[in-house]
Amino acid sequence: MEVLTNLINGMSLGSVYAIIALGYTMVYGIAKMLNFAHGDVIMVGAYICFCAVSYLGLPAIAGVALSVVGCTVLGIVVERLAYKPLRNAPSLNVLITAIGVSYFLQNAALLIMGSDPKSFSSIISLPALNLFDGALTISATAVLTILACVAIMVALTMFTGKTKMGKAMRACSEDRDAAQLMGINVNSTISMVFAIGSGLAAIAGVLMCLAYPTLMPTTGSMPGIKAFTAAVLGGIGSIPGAALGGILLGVIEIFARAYISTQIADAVVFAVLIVILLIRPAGLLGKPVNEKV
Amino acid sequence: MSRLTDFAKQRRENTKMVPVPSVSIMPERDLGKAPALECLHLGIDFGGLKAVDDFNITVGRTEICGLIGPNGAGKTTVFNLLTKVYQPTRGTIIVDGQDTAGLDPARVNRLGVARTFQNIRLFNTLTVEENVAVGLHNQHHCGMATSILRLPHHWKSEKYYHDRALELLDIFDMTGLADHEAGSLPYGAQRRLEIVRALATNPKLLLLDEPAAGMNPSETAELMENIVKIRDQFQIAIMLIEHDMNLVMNICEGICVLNFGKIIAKGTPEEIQQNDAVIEAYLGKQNKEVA
Amino acid sequence: MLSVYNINVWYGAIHAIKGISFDVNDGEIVALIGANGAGKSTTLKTLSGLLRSRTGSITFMGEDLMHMPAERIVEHGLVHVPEGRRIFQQMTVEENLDMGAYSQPRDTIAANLERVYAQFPRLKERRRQIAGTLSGGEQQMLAMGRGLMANPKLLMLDEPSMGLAPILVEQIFEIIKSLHEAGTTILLVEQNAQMALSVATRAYVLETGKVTLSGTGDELLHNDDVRKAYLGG
Amino acid sequence: MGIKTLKPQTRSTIITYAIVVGAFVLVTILDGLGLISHSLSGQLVPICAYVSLAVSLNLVVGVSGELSLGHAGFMSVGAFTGVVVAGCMARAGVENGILLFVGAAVVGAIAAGVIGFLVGIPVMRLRGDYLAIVTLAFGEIIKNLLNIFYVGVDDAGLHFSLTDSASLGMSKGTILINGPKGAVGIEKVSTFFIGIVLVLVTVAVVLNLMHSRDGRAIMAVRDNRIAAESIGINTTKYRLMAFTVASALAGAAGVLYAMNYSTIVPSQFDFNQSILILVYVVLGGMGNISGSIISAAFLTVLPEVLRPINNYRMLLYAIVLILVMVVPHTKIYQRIADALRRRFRKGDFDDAPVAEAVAEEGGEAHE
Amino acid sequence: SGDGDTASAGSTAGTTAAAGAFKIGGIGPTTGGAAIYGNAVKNGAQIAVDEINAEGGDVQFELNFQDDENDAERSVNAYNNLKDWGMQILVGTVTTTPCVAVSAETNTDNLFQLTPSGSSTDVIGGFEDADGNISIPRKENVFQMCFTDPNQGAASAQYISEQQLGTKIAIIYNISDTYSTGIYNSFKAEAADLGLEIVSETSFTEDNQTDFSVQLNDAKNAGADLVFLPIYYTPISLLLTQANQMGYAPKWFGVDGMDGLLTVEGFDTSLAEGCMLLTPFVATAEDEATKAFVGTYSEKFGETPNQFAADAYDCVYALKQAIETAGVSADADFTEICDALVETFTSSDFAFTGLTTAGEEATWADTGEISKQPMGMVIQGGVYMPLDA
Ligand SMILES: Nc1ncnc2c1ncn2[C@@H]1O[C@H](COP(=O)(O)OP(=O)(O)OP(=O)(O)O)[C@@H](O)[C@H]1O
Ligand SMILES: Nc1ncnc2c1ncn2[C@@H]1O[C@H](COP(=O)(O)OP(=O)(O)OP(=O)(O)O)[C@@H](O)[C@H]1O
Ligand SMILES: [Mg+2]
Ligand SMILES: [Mg+2]
Repeated sequence: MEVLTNLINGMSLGSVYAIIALGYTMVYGIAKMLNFAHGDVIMVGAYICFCAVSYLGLPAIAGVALSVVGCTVLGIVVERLAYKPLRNAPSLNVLITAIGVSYFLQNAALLIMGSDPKSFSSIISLPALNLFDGALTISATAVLTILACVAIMVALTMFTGKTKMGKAMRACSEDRDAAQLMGINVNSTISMVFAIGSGLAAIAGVLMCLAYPTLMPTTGSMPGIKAFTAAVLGGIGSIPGAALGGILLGVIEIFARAYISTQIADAVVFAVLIVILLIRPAGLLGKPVNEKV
Repeated sequence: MSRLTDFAKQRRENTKMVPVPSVSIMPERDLGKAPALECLHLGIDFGGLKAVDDFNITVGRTEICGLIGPNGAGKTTVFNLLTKVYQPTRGTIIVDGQDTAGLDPARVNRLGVARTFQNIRLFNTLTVEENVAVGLHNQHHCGMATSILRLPHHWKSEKYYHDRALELLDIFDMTGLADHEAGSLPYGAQRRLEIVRALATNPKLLLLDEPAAGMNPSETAELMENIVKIRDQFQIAIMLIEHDMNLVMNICEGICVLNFGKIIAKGTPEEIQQNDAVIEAYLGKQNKEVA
Repeated sequence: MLSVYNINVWYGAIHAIKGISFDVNDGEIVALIGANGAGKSTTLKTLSGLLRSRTGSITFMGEDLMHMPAERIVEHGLVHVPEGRRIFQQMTVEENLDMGAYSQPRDTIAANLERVYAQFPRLKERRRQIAGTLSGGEQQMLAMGRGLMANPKLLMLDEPSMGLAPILVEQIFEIIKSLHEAGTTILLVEQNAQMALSVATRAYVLETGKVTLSGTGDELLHNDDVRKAYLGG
Repeated sequence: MGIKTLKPQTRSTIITYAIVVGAFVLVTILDGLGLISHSLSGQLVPICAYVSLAVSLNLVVGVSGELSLGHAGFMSVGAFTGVVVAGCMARAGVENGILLFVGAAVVGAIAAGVIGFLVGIPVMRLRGDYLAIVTLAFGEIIKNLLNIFYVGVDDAGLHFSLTDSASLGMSKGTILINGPKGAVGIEKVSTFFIGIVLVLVTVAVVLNLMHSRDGRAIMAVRDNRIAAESIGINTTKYRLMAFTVASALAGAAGVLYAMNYSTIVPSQFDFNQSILILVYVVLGGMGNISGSIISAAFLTVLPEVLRPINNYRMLLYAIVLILVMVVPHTKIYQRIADALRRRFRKGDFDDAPVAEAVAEEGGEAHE
Repeated sequence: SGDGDTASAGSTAGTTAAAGAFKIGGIGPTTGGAAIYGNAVKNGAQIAVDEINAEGGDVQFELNFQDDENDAERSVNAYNNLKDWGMQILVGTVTTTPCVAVSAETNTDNLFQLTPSGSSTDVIGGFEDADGNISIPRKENVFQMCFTDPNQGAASAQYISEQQLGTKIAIIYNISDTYSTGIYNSFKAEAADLGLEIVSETSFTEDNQTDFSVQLNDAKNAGADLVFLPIYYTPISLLLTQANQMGYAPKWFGVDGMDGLLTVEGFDTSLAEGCMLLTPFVATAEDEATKAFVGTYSEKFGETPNQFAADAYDCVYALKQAIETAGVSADADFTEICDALVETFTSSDFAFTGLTTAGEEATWADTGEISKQPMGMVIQGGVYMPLDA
């Protein structure tokens, strides 16, 4: 039973990572950039939802919707201002810019919202599921997060694999000039990627704060890094990989804490990651790119 | 495509009797020395696709051997197998008498196999001279500590690399470009530099993957002369892939034709030009008249 | 159909195209020939909107292309098959062809696909293969097939015969001829001057960013300077 | 005559050394004149440490072309080892600051180098972002393990523990590393002079390595791994070499940093610290050593310069960071730069080799 | 790079003081993850300075508070910056690790330092453990307004033991935080002496302070009836929510870091019902001084002050009192001021009563530690109530 409890807790934590990782992978896979500001977009999303519900008195659903819209717009704006000029720059320059954006969002949030933590706990509260006479409790947020994670993963896979827009995104990710020659508007396609990624970030932010209801300007940064790790673990660029990597990372983290040591749990998690990558150098579901010689 | 040029005829008369084992199925073993390359039943699969299958060839120590075939026949794949970019699924590769099983690309190079690439792969941010100096890497050693401390041996090595690199560049009249960034060279010069770099590793077998691609006729003619010159001067075996029949027919002693991963013909240029299967699969009707 | 007047293109500080002007009339095959680095590819990239000219004008069927984004130019029927294939390596052959038809109405795609497969049976065999693992020649076929998927009015081919087996070079030129007969106007850039000039209605010779000679295909084929420089004597 | 006629490589080497020595001379003179504020003089040593870190990371990121996100981990290995060494030496009666530093720095560098080598063996089996994440992971593991690492010294010698300071089993000793509380009571021996010397050593090691047989091999592997293999270069060996040397240099820089403050804690050598160093490298330019030096110094001083605007300074820092990255790639900037270049170097143009323009595109062509 | 040495930093001082005011520097995180503590200290100190200046007595202050982002290196930078400004006394730094670094600097310079909240023994130095090991010698110029960590840990254990609050105790602490591990260590040692049974010890780090399910499960499965939380209130707010979700309701016992829990916006305070903590200050206390302070603070800054603000407020008043006792003047050199203040603070007849001294007189030992009584508080009906009442 304890194992089961830990498993469920791990999956719930992992689904949060997974949703964030899905956004990461999406942006990475297509725009070929590590958007280190992704975690901070999550934070912004959570703040928007928080403000909408507790200051404007909107219902929770409206708060979520507003936060998705807000983040989508933010994603597009940031992309236009900070990343678009760097289309032809080396990828590390873009990485550093993303870090700059991350600092910017954190500090802007600090100035606007203050440094004191906000708690989500009274924003939305759902009853928990009790199984086996209370021996196993599954919180509703856990169920919600896991379901959302799976739904988003499936939707994204379908989108990039089957739709015209999705294929166009993949084309842009490979060769922007050639994509243009096909009649694809590269700029709007990449904006679209950021819009989707940021919209996902908003959902991730709200779900994360539901499960772990403390919100501060720095709330997004550590989950952001963990999610990046998860995306790589699953094979960066791979959508099912991100979901799998996220959930696995969450489970490993919880199990490492429960059965090894709370003191070096992080070290264990990262060690597992390294071992997995050594066995599968392109991540769990990543395709090893066979360069044609 | 023109007939054998005078240049080629004249050259054949001048260079006396280069053994041409690649033409016959059985390798010539009576030379006292092992051939430069011997492949036995070489093959590789990609998924279900037998990209190369039952590939047998022997290349003499100073032979120029052509490898031709339609696009996708597996020519580049053969080179990748010989240099261990891909590990063969089956078969044996013997370089200069030594089995290369289990070796990695770097080791194979040290055994004496050097190559150029179909899509040029230079060290773009290094200068031309540095590109060649890197090729000389295993010809002269100098430890890390020696370099960092700038001990006398370091300077001696640097002088060696410099002198030798210029010597090699001189083959293609490229000494003047020594300080240019390799990536900024014109296309033809990049192709030539790739050859020089490969030569710098002191190979016994040089593999050239479409060396004349993207060159105009006069550049190609010059290249032909140079390939022969390299063979004569360095006394090495050269195996080349090329779609320019003018080049192939004029400088190769033996030619091997590949289709769907299998050898469909081997022979001298004259034989190949007459071979119906080759005309059917590769040369096309028009080129038949050429021969 | 296409008229180019006095275009100048820079790469950073490098002046790659120095005032080129030429025309392509409806139903022609126009060849641009010239040595490596003469600026042939740069010219095509400028026409398709990947690069911008600082001066002059480009008009295609009455439309001004100077300021039109690349993706719109394709919609107008000016299709560029770039040098070096530039296929989508990670996508399958068929997905690549789909992408070629990105700007086309949905209902025409299936028919187009059949047409392309008929022209390149090898592509049909490999329709599910990841394009990056095709051989050089197969990739070139795919690139051309992809271009054809866009229903071009004017098809710009940048060195389509590069790296192809002789039999395929023949085939490619057959295809070019048959496309031409079917009414597609073609702007052909080639190193293989012999072949190019023999199919071309008219041709221009480029040298270091300038047009140095022009004439009908036959004229140039028999021009001494051209013979010396581009046909190997 | 003079500098313009030298090979570009030699010229940039001379300029690099000149920057470091010039900065030292300038600061020393200004200090003599009493023109250096406490604020600036307090930053001199950290600047030197960051410069060394940036230069050493450039060896990995710029020269060998691998993205490493765990440089702070090696810095911390060096720092904590150095603290222990210095603590032991001090207890053994060594008082000379320079001697303490040299002892600590050498051992710290060796320790970091060894760890770098061990970490590098698995890391070098990976590529690109997978490699990056594994370096990040190692950085975090190192930080995590240091959190449960206790070291003390008493008359009986060194004591280690992985549980708490009480289980060190010492009496009347000094606790050198106290788990999450880190090392406190570090002998503050770092000076600007020592810092400059370390920078010079770091720069010399990196530049000498770059411009040697091994360095060329490292850069060749970066430019084209497959081609490098085809000419007989053991790519793993050279990537590992760059990684190990950089780790060792980071270790030495860590010692310099640690011995400038009386305390260091494991948690400060985190991912953000690694990123900060990476920012210096990227801003300064890949493989550009003098660039790393200048950008590390500039970005270290910047937050202090922005101090008067108080709570807005980190916001402004972020904006500056974005702008420095973005502006050079905007059309307007490039137009202006082109125009300026044309004005000042008339004639160079039409026949100039294509080098420049291709170099601008170099990033794209990467692998 | 030679300029920038002017004292431009002074522009941030919010006070217009008469010439001859003491220049007090403050350092703490006003940006970054720990900004809440730094801002509290900054505001608390500012109120005190304003009050004192408004009173117009002999002792006037000028306050310049600098940000350190809770980073030791930045903190030392801030310190140097304040030196350029002409700082004579330092109130700070707020967080522990930077405080250890800066106290080494003030010690070298001999500048008087009184920290409102740098609670580690490494701040003041000279602390010997049971075996006589030390990690840093005593820094004579450094004094604390808050309890030291060992002090709090031991006091908590004693309190739990005396009041028999729990028989099986679980501890959840932050292993990457000096403050938390400091309290944890001494609590554990003291608990062992007192015979308290500790059934579960688990930790977390700064990097994974989101999910506490494992720690809570461990405590729950071990049958702990009291969970000791030597951590700050932000993770506590999360932890309580998660415990509630899993239906685990032991007694919670915190330390002064728990103060602030009730002010977390959006936090369901009913979750905190019954939480106990030892703290020197609660904003809901009924005494005049606290009421006045809380009133001014909320009026000025729109929020309820926490113990950091109160400690800072006390720091300034303690300094005022000590300056008056020592009789130093504002034009004295900072080392002179330091010597005089050290003597005053350590003299046996110097005692200070403030917001955080539980209405009694607090004194300072030679070690720099303050001796004052913590108050036991319990959260009832959304407010703090004295525990023993
Ligand atoms: N890594 C790989 N994975 C799957 N298939 C591959 C791979 N590399 C090559 N192939 C396939 O193997 C066959 C041979 O390819 P190869 O590149 O050797 O052809 P080639 O003879 O060099 O052709 P070309 O003259 O066009 O360069 C092709 O069908 C190609 O698609
Ligand atoms: N991306 C680029 N950056 C800088 N210079 C370039 C770039 N691309 C081409 N050039 C330069 O512009 C000039 C014209 O190049 P272009 O590619 O148009 O020639 P080309 O005639 O197509 O040659 P090829 O036969 O090799 O394809 C050359 O000098 C080339 O070096
Ligand atoms: Mg090939
Ligand atoms: Mg071209």
